[in-house]
Amino acid sequence: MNNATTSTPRRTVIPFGPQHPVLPEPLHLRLVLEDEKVVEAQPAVGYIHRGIEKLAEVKDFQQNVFLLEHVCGICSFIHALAYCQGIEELMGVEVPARARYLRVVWSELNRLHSHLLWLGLLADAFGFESLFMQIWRARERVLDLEEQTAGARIMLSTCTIGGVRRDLSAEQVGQVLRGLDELEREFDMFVPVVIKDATVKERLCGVGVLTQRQAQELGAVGPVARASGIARDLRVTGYAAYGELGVNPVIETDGDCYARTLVRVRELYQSLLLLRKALRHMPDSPIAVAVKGKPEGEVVMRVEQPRGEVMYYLKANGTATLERVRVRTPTFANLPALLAILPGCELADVPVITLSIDPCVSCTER
Amino acid sequence: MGTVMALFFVVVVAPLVGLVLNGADRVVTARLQGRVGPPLLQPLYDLVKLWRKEPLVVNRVQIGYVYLHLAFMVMTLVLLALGGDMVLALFAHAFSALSLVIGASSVRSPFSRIGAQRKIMQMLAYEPVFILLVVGIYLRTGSFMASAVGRLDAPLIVSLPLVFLAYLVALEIKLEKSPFDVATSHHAHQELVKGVTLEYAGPYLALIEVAHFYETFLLLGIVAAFFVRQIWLGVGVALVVYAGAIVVDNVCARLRTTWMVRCLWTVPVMLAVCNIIWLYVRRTQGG
Amino acid sequence: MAWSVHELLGRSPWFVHYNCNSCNGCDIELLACLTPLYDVERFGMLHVGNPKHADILVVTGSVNHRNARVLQNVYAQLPTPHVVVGLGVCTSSGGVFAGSYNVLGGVDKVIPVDVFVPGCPPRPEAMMDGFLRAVEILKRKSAGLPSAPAEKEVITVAPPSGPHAEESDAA
Amino acid sequence: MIFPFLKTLFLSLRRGPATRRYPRVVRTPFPGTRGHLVNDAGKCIFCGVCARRCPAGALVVTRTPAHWTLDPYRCIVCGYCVEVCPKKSLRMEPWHRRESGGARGQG
Amino acid sequence: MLHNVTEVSAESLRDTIAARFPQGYRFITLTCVDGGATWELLYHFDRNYELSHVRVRVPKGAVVPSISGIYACAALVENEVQDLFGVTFEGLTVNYERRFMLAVEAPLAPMVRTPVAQAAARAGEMRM
Amino acid sequence: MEALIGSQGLTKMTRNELAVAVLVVLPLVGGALAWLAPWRWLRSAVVWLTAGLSAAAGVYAVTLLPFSVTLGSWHEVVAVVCELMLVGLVAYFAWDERGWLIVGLCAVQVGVLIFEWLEGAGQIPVIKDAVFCLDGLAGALVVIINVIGGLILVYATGYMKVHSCHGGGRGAREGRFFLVLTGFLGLMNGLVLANHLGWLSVFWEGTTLCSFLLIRHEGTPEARGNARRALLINVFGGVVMSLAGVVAQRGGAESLEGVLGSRLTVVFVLLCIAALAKSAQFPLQSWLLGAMVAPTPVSALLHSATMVKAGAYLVLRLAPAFEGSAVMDVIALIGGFSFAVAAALAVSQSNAKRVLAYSTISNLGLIVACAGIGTPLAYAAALMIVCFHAASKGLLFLCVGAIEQEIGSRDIEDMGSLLHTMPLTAGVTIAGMLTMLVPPFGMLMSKLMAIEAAIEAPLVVLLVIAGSALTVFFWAKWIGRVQTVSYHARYRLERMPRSMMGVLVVLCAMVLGGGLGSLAIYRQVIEPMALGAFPHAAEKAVAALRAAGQLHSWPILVFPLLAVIAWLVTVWRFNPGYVRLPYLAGENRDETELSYKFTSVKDEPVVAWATSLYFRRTLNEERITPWANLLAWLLVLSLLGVLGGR
Repeated sequence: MNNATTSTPRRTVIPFGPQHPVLPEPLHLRLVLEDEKVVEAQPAVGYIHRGIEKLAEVKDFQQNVFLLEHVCGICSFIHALAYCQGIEELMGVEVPARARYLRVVWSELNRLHSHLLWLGLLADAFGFESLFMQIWRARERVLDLEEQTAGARIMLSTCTIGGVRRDLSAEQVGQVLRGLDELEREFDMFVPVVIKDATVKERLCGVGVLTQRQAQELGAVGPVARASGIARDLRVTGYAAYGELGVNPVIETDGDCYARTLVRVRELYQSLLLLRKALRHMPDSPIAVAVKGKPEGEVVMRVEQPRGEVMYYLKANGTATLERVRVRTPTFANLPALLAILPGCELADVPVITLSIDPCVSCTER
Repeated sequence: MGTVMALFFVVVVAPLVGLVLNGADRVVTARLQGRVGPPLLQPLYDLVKLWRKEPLVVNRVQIGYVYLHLAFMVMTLVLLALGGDMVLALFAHAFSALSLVIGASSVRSPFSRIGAQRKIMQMLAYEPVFILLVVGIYLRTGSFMASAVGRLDAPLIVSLPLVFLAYLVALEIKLEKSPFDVATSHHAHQELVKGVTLEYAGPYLALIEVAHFYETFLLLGIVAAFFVRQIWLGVGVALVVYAGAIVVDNVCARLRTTWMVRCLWTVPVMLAVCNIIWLYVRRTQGG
Repeated sequence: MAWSVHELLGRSPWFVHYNCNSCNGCDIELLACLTPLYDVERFGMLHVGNPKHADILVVTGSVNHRNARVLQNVYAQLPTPHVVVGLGVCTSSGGVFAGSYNVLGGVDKVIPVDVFVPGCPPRPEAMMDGFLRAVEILKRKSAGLPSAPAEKEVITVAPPSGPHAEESDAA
Repeated sequence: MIFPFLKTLFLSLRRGPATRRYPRVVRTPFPGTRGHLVNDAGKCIFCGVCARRCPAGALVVTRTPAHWTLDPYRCIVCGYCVEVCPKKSLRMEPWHRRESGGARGQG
Repeated sequence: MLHNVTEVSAESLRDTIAARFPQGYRFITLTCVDGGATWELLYHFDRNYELSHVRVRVPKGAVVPSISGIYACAALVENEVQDLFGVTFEGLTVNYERRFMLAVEAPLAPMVRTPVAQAAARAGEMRM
Repeated sequence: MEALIGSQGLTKMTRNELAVAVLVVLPLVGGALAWLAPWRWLRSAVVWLTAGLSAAAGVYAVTLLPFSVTLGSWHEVVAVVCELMLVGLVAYFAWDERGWLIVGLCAVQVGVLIFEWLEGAGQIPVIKDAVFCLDGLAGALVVIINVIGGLILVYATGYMKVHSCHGGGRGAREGRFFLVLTGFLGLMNGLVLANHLGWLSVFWEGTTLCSFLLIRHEGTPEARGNARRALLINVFGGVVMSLAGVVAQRGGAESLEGVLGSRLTVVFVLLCIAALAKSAQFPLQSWLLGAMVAPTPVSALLHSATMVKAGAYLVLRLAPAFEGSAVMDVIALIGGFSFAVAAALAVSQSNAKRVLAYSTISNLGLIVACAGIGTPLAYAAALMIVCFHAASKGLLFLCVGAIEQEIGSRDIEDMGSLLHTMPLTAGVTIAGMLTMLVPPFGMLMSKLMAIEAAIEAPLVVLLVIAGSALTVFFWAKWIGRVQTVSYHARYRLERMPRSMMGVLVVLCAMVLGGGLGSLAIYRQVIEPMALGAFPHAAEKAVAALRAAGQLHSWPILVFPLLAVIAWLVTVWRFNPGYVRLPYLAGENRDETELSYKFTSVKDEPVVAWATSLYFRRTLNEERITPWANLLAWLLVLSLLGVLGGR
């Protein structure tokens, strides 16, 4: 008699992406829903696969700096940094101290702009348009700083093998420091909202919980892992000038979207701190050493991107071109975690949860 | 003659007022966000452009419901302007929204269909408030006719303050503002792309916009004409209410559909119910 | 009269964005155009997520095997008149990724493009220039005037004394 | 806390729009901004170093006839060519390059 | 330079990696290198910021056991390697059947530098 | 007709008696002939003829109203004998079905009947009430029963032909099916016409038996079980009704008129409980849902348009006499409760027939609620619902039947693309649903009146409002699904027996026409009836009644009409070039009849699909029903409290 209620009801199947306004990037999720509750999420990628790893085997190892910078437009500098550090380790190049500090400066500027961008997109995903505007307004200050120091807003192209390509004058350092002060004042305009607003918390707290165990087993990295209580931040290993500056990983334990937001918000302040420290204590030295010869051997280089650990595996054979360039980006590592936390949430939470791992599809697919 | 004037006003002037109000909304929103924003008459430009676009559709059925959407909306205004039955006007207003729902669910895009369902959820959330408003008016006037409101000695806001508060929340839903813009919104960035209006393009979208202008006028008109009654004061209060709605739109995240229904049914609807009970009690005691 | 209508038509260019093979650089600069510092809503521009509501299709990145069909689908759902704007060098040639096994080349291989905005990524100002150009084309198209697809001139420099002393682009 | 954003909202209302009103008001780029690549024909020796180093393959240099060709729709404005140019004939101008489009000249 | 590399055979791969899972190793990723006649698969692990690697060399065309049953997160990268190099993994928990990174129209195993005839034949088989 | 019968020497019967006899006997005879007919075509012909004649007779009878028929005292004997025979039949079937409880109830009923007989034997009533009478209310039902019922019969001939082709029934059973279905019209006519409580009880029991036999028609275990349940609940109702007869007799009344006149509250309460059982009101609703296993014409005829209305009819008939009493408030509450809860449960259903069943329960609840409110306006609203609901709901059942035969499913979610595969039925279905929902059609207007009438009873008005909102929800979902369609340049009419198609078209036209003319119907028919029922109504109540007639000011017709015209013009001038695939995030694959596919994981096509919201977790039928029943039982018990108070 009750066959209508006992038989399994038909489910809603939705293509979420690739052309979708909530993510500027083409990620396709096949969502299966029951009354707006997600029961299954399966991703399809490859909409943005450019074959960079193959291209990097064609271009010479110097050109690769610029190519690999284009793996991702958001953390462009850090990609170049990871690659350059890898080649430097292969060739045994000692990078001058000032260059190492400058690398920290640009890395942290990249991190600031990436986190702000992400915060804005998150605000947009839960429909808080004016918060998005406010955050991106602050982000423009970071972009201005990048343009002032590197000559471009997005593709800094300042990292090179053996050092950096641009130096900062004392005046520029002063400008950046002043810019950072202004930026901090801008933070006060929106950070309390992100942390305290009731509607924001309603959308973030308890949503998409990733337990510490899950995070460990699924290999989550970056803020996703740190929000689940795993202290994993590669800046601790002290590459570039981080060893001198000292970094303590920012940790939250709840593992929900709110915790991930908090981690990134706190990292904004951490970046400010690191930037000020780096700018104030920047030693005087040349900014680059000349690089002679060709790389040979294999190396794995890891650095901390805004989204987490990026891993470069480089294999060189003594010629100008490399034999293998392998890029494992943080989003690729966080995708399994995303797929684990999507089922059970509501459709309205899908954009929020998806964004909470700060997906960079462009990175993921290379 | 007065009837003709009233009809002219609600059919011709109302959408223009709604248009300017919507333009003002966009400018104010932009300013609140630290932007310059579009010109005041931007909705007009949008309309002209949409009118000239290709009328893309998925099937022929959905078109009918756009016309019904607009027709019922105008009908609501006309019924109220004629001083007609408020329950009928309420139904007409509900069916205006419902037409959109049915039209949106007649296409196969899951986004549109889910948007339609969320629209129904919205209706479940706000319709009680409107119905309670009508009940409240009946209890004050002893008649379901809108014209009876005009014969009252005191503005409704005096006897229906809690209903008015609930009405403000319902207004936020009806205007598709945050935190309740779950079915569709004037900003595209959400999980349902454009929700209900997803599969309507060009002139049909323009008609939906026009209906929205009517609705803006209607909702604020109720504030001015029913709750406040003195014309200039009413206009002032209505504008303040609208400004408030815009501000709330800008300080809230969008909330989930279920949360919306729960929220509406716990606080505003209960407030309105209290107000109604109070009126009942007063009536039975006062004779 | 006709003129003024077309003038109005250009005041509400809604755009839809599809990211083909972009590295995100162009996308985030496009989003930056919406934010307070650039605010393209001044020109009546809105970011609609839906091609059916859009007048301008903004494409970023080059085309690969998988997203070509998506791009075609999105393009097919645009109502006329519409304009396609390619942002960044990837849309016109593949940019730094040209030559890869999964990069088919510029967007114009798949759909006709009306405006190319160079840069990697183009600055928001350059994008706005591109949008204003797109609006002009939109007005022409809605008036029924023909519009040529965007050209991609190269800049050639020869020695001043040489026979081919020219600079074909006014920059 | 209810509506903590209200304060920010009214603050930004008071501060006025932050918009840079391009194209009405054009902001001067920061010095050193990489806008677009320019070759000083007088200095160029058409050696082809830039073309060989260009990561995007946007440059083509031929010795006979002596042509230096830039495809601006391929150039990623990285400035590597400027760095390697032996004669410093290449330089980056801070202004961005304009778009190309069908309505040029008529619009 | 690479330290902590354990060379294992394809047969003992699963056991080696299954032993690492309870020891708190985090699977970072899998790198495939075209070694001419062989594929070199390099599994990267991390524990307390310390890298360690497991290297397997298999002749082209051979079937590699999948570790996605041990490390669930390895499924995606194995699919990617399957797409780009044409390596066949056995026992994948989620198998995209070579439609992960690359579309139907895209070239087959584009990252392979020296296609071995055997590998090509096998690839042809799979395509059918 | 008169001349025809006159020539056969029956002139001494009056026209009125003749009309009653024809209405009651003709369908029974027709049914018997259909049963005996050896060939299907003959059977169909007999059924058609019977349907036509009884429809004509029904319309004719209404032109005679009001009238009443008195008979000699012999009729009481006949009534008791008929009743005993029917109870015997019921008991036989119950025995056959191993329904011991039913057999027990039958025994009780026999006991009650004998008690009544013995007690009544000594008394000689001074004034004989009319045995049958036809007033406005009964007239409205007679028209519905015979006209709509006749149409459903015609439809059934076509339906059963297809049904048996699908292996649904066997020839012999089909004969019996039409015997019961056709004969039912006669019993129902009798029920509506009966004034004498004994006869009322006879016909009441007769319809119960019909319903049981028809539910059991398919013979599956499920059908038998559901039939047994229906029998149990309705026999329970019958027993209560017999009890009412005893009590009425003791109070000196033996007819409905007598009960009305003497205001016997106890009888009224007992009759109301019987009516609740028949009208499937909470807590006695479960049988109607089970009854949906019967072939769809049965659902249309018995379980939505006519038989279940009998209960509501009884309440409506008696209500005016008990205006303002506490009993009425409880009745209104029970009705309102059924209205809201059934509507809520309908939301959670995806089985079309169950949705319709719940919707029927819901609307019957509204009728009962209106009867309970007991003002002229409420009474008018109830009458409106009786008329418009019968037509619309009958039509919808017929549509579902046709759809089920075509697509093999009665799940709403399977009804996408119907506009393409069976455009006529889908169009009729949509029209039918719109008439249940949208102004200016009658159902909506009656709901409006119900709300306005209930305004003085806060609890009822809340229930009515909640129910209306939920009603909108499930209809909107269904309409949306049925009209989900891809673009097709042209549509080809589906193949369907002509009888079915014809009935669908005719009934649809009636529903649309009647709906649009609801104002006229209200003014001409309903308003006088309501005034007639409440001759001493307060001035204010009459004013409200009159005001409702002015509701349809011109906008309500003009604006929807404008929209429809605009739509027709657009469709007329439609350019196929404007058709695009729906938005699927850019991954549209192709478009087939039934599904839109998008390219997904592994480049494989996946069907994009959005189910409607059912809230299966919150509005869980199995969880809610016991609680709702408990509450409803409490309400019924409070009704019985009146008995204790006496």
